[in-house]
Amino acid sequence: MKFRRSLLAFASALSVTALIGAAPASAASIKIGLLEDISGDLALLGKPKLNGSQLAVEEINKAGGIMGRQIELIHLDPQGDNARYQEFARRLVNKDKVDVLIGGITSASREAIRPIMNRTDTLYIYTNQYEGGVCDAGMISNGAVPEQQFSTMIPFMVEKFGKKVYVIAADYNFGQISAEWNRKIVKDLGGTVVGEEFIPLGVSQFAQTIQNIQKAKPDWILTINVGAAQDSFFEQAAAAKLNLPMGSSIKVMLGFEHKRFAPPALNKMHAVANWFEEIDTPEAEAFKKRWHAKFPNEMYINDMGYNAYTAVYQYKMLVEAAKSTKLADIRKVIATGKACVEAPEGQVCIDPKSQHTSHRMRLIAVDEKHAVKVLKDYGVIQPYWLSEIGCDLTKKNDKKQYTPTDLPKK
Amino acid sequence: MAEILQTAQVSKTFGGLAAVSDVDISVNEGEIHCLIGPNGAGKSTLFKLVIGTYLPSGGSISFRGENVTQRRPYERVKRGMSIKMQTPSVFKELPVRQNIHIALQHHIGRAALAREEERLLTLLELAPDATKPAGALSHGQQQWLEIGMALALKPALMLLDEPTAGMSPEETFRTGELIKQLNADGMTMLIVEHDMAFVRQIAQRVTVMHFGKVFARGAIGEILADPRVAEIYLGKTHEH
Amino acid sequence: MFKLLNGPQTLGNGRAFWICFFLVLIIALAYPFFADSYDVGNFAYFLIWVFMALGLCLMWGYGGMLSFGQTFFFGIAGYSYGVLAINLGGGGMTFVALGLAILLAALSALILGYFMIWGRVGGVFFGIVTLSATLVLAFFVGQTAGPEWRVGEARLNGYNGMKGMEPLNIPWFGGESIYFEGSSLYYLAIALILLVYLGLRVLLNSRFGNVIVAIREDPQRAELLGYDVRKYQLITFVIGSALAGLSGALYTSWGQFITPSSIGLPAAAMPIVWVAFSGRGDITATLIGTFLILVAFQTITVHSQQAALILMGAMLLATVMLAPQGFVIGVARSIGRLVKRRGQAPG
Amino acid sequence: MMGVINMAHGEFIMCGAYVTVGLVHGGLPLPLAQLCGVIAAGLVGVLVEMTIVRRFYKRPLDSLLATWGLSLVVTQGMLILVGSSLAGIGTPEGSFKVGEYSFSTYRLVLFGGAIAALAVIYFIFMRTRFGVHARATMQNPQMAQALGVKVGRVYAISFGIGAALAGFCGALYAPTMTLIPTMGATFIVESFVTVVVGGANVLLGTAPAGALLAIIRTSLNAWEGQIIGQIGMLIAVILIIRILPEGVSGFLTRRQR
Repeated sequence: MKFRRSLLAFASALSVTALIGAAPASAASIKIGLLEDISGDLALLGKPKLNGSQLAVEEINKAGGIMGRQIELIHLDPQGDNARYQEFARRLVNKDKVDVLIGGITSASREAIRPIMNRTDTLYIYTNQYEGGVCDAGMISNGAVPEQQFSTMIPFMVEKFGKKVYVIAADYNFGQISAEWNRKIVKDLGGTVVGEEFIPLGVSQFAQTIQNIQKAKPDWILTINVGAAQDSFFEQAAAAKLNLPMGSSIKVMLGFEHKRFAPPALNKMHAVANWFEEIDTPEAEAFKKRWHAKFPNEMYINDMGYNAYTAVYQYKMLVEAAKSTKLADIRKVIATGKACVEAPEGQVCIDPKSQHTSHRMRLIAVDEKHAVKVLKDYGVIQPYWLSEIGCDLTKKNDKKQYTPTDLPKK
Repeated sequence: MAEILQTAQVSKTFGGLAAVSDVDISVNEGEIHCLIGPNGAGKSTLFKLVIGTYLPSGGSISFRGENVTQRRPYERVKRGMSIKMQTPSVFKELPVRQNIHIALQHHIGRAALAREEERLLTLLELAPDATKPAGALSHGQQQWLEIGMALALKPALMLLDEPTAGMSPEETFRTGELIKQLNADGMTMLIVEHDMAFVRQIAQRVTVMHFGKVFARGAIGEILADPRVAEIYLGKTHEH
Repeated sequence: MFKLLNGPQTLGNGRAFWICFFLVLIIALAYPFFADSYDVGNFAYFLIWVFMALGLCLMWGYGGMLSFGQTFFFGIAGYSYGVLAINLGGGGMTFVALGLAILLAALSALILGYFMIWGRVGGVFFGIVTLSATLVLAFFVGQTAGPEWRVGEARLNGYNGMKGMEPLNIPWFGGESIYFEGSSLYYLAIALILLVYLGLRVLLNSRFGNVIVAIREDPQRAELLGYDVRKYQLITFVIGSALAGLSGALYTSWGQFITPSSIGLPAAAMPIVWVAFSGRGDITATLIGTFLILVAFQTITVHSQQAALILMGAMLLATVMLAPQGFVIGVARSIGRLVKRRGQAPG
Repeated sequence: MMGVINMAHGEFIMCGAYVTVGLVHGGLPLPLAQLCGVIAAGLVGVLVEMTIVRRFYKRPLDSLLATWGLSLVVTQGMLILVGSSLAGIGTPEGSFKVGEYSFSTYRLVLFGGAIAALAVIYFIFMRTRFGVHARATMQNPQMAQALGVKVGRVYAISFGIGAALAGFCGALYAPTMTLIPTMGATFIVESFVTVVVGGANVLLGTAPAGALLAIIRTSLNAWEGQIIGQIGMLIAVILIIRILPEGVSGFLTRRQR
């Protein structure tokens, strides 16, 4: 009986989505195309992103839309498959003729989308914190980047815990480039990387790694392991009483490991973030209340979901200032350097040279009961690295991704 | 008469067991040569050595004057051997006609192929069943089909391993007549057989194997008259 | 030559079949004139994958060799196309890159195939070895993120994928280039499909086709009819794998992008799913079925959000349980039966 | 073992783990919850055998498709019904030291669990009436049927035991891992490969093969890092297939003769 009812519900849900899909979009609406995984391995992270976008769209539409035009959100689920990202990016741009494309989780999905967007004049907004370095005029990045996260956290860790660091990183571009950043910063501080271990995605057994760490005797560990399988490291390390301080650019505010694991697995974890649910400013509190009212089952509002929310407001600001949805007009607004919005974390602005976003960064630490404390407030930090190495999108569109060991040719 | 096939001290051991040891046989062009002997005498093993699915542990095999000891089976077939295995092995899921076709296409051009196909199907009395999958034929028919496939290769020497196994007496007799007819048209044949009545029907020369060795050889009359042969067959050959 | 288009190895030999065939072809050729340009490009994209399925159908359905490694050759050709197109420069050289990429895929098939077939690897193990090969390649490419992994100008770029190659294009009069995207890619794909499909029909109904089905049925018997089984198996494997290579190179050209996830596990299982769903016994069924399943999966994913994977799974389950020879062959057989019954009714 | 390639095996692991964690959240003590997890996985296994797998004996490739379809349905179904992740339950306390390394006590439990499972399997298949029936059925179903063995039931129970083992694995690992619906997939390559290398016999094949591969992999991990470990393992598989076509069990049984 119950089964049947859920089948019915399922069928009606199907027909509703079909109806929505078929409903003619009013000529006046602004179409936002959204690509977020809500199936597959990354559904855990994709769902809050979808929720964030939906919340922002609902709020803006209630308040009268963008320049009086309602927003129509078209979401497709690429199921974590890069080929699907490409298919759907094309579909959204060419068939649904969206005005802006938002989304993508992994760097690979972003790189899958970029070549397609480069052949159109539609804006693309990437809403994750990532390894940094993309210099592309067609893309805005609104997540935090290494100069906002590593250049703040690593000096703190070195000063507080010591100069010997051990790195465990996911063995793909994000982990490897993040490790490059760490190497450079630690070296500048006079510290040493006593061990670096790259772990293939999907690995979930860490006995050997834990022994290696014990042998190397580091002062602290940089954990940039990725994905649910690799997160098993924390419980296994806690069970082996490793008990070392840890730092990361993705733990706590992104993966909310302190909510998913039983204490004290995440004890002594440190991270620098533009958003985490424990921020308690009035703006943040109001935002959290709205979110939980709409999505009461959400375990944690992570920074990705928050960024996805903010991205829609940033887009609204850009279109209203440009009085146009055309990429060229929007880029004129960005070039003024005054493309700012008041977000729940505080004011965020888009940097004209790199089209990345400034953030107010805070250093947080997790205690043995998994409570999160703010240890330090860095204030607003600009995304300065790309412009330092010579990326200037106001003059030249490189369409490339740079890393500390792969700099633009002078 | 020219020898078409000759084995010289061919042996095959499995583990420590000698299945065939130091066997010399020769087959003359144009004859029907029967290989007989009790179960386990090594007849089928010898056949596999001749066609090449086993490589001998010692000795050599020559065919049409060429040493083929180390040749792979398909190379021996290309040089003019063909075989019908002990248990019928036809392409069970393919139609009867295609079975013949696959064997024929080897050396016959497209133009003549259809005619030859019909001729063989008629000869083998399989024409009415030509579109059936080979696996649907009766056991006896499958044997005939396999003989037909071996024949389709236009071989210089046909090796038939128990061509009448599982056949009714009537089918066995007709198979014997078919073999005699083919021989009359010039085909050389080496045949392993149990059924002594059948051997008597067709054989010209006979080699008897026992415990992996050649036990006796000679014209069919001599062999049948040899009391030692009768002995190893435990009286089986004493017909009246 | 044309006689060989029909024969025992392919379904659909009657006049009715060829009339349908030409009708479908005409509709396909006319399609871009009345369809949305996006849909045309999307169809072209589906067609790109069909080559890989046809190759697998040849190896598995006809030759009895289940290769789990179509993505291995897909990846080799896909990455080769990228590396070559970047290094040779764009323009007409992209077609040289396409040709060389397929050649490289065929060459690696020759080596891997030689190793397996001469090593008497058969049955399930054939699948396992090819699967291992494709996984090894995926792991290997996945860890090439560093700048040291470059071939000439082309960076492999690890898990994030290689990009920056030009799509297939030829210089045209007046300095303009024709880029194979959208409808021009569609026509290129249709032309290639036509070529490959008819070519495979001829191949399968020829001497060669007879031999490979014979080998599938009973390799020993085939050898005893005088065929060098290993050689025929190797040729089949190389042709099938080269077709996967064609898919790979076209895919890279289509998206100007390729990642190791096109080589790794879920991707490696897809061709098998398509071919098994369609009916591995026949190339026409594989052609139609693969196209249909690609369209269906995409449509489901677009319209049903989170339920998509459930629907796809249920579809697979239902197919294997209700139509064991494959969906398309099952449907074709029942149509055939229906037509026959009609034909007999008056008589 | 039964001519079926089960792509949904990982989902039994997930089943065991989810039931365990769910019950611990519901207030049950861990060992009891683990037992329930094993039983649940076993029962689901029997159910799956009777409704789906039963039709696919001797059609291994179709079984691959069917179970893959099943795995998609189950994984995504769990995602929708239960959500994208379950909160963890923490690894039981306790650790011990060997030289300068400290290990979690729970690892010993894992090790002991694996040995115990092998012992139970050995007992069931070698010492019970059911075991005799099962082995007879695997070797020659027609003959077993003729001798009065209820072949269908034997298959269902054997499959259920396989599923229960997977569930056991999930239940044991549950406290040390993040639970997500796709967790089964992380095991699939390894278990697939282990079975292939091992050959048809669980005790003589799979266990030594598992040990062999684990040794190859761990030593390569320690030596050159995880990626080489993974590649090395796959290359070892290719070589083993080349050298021992019947798998490790074929090799060992030949030795015995």
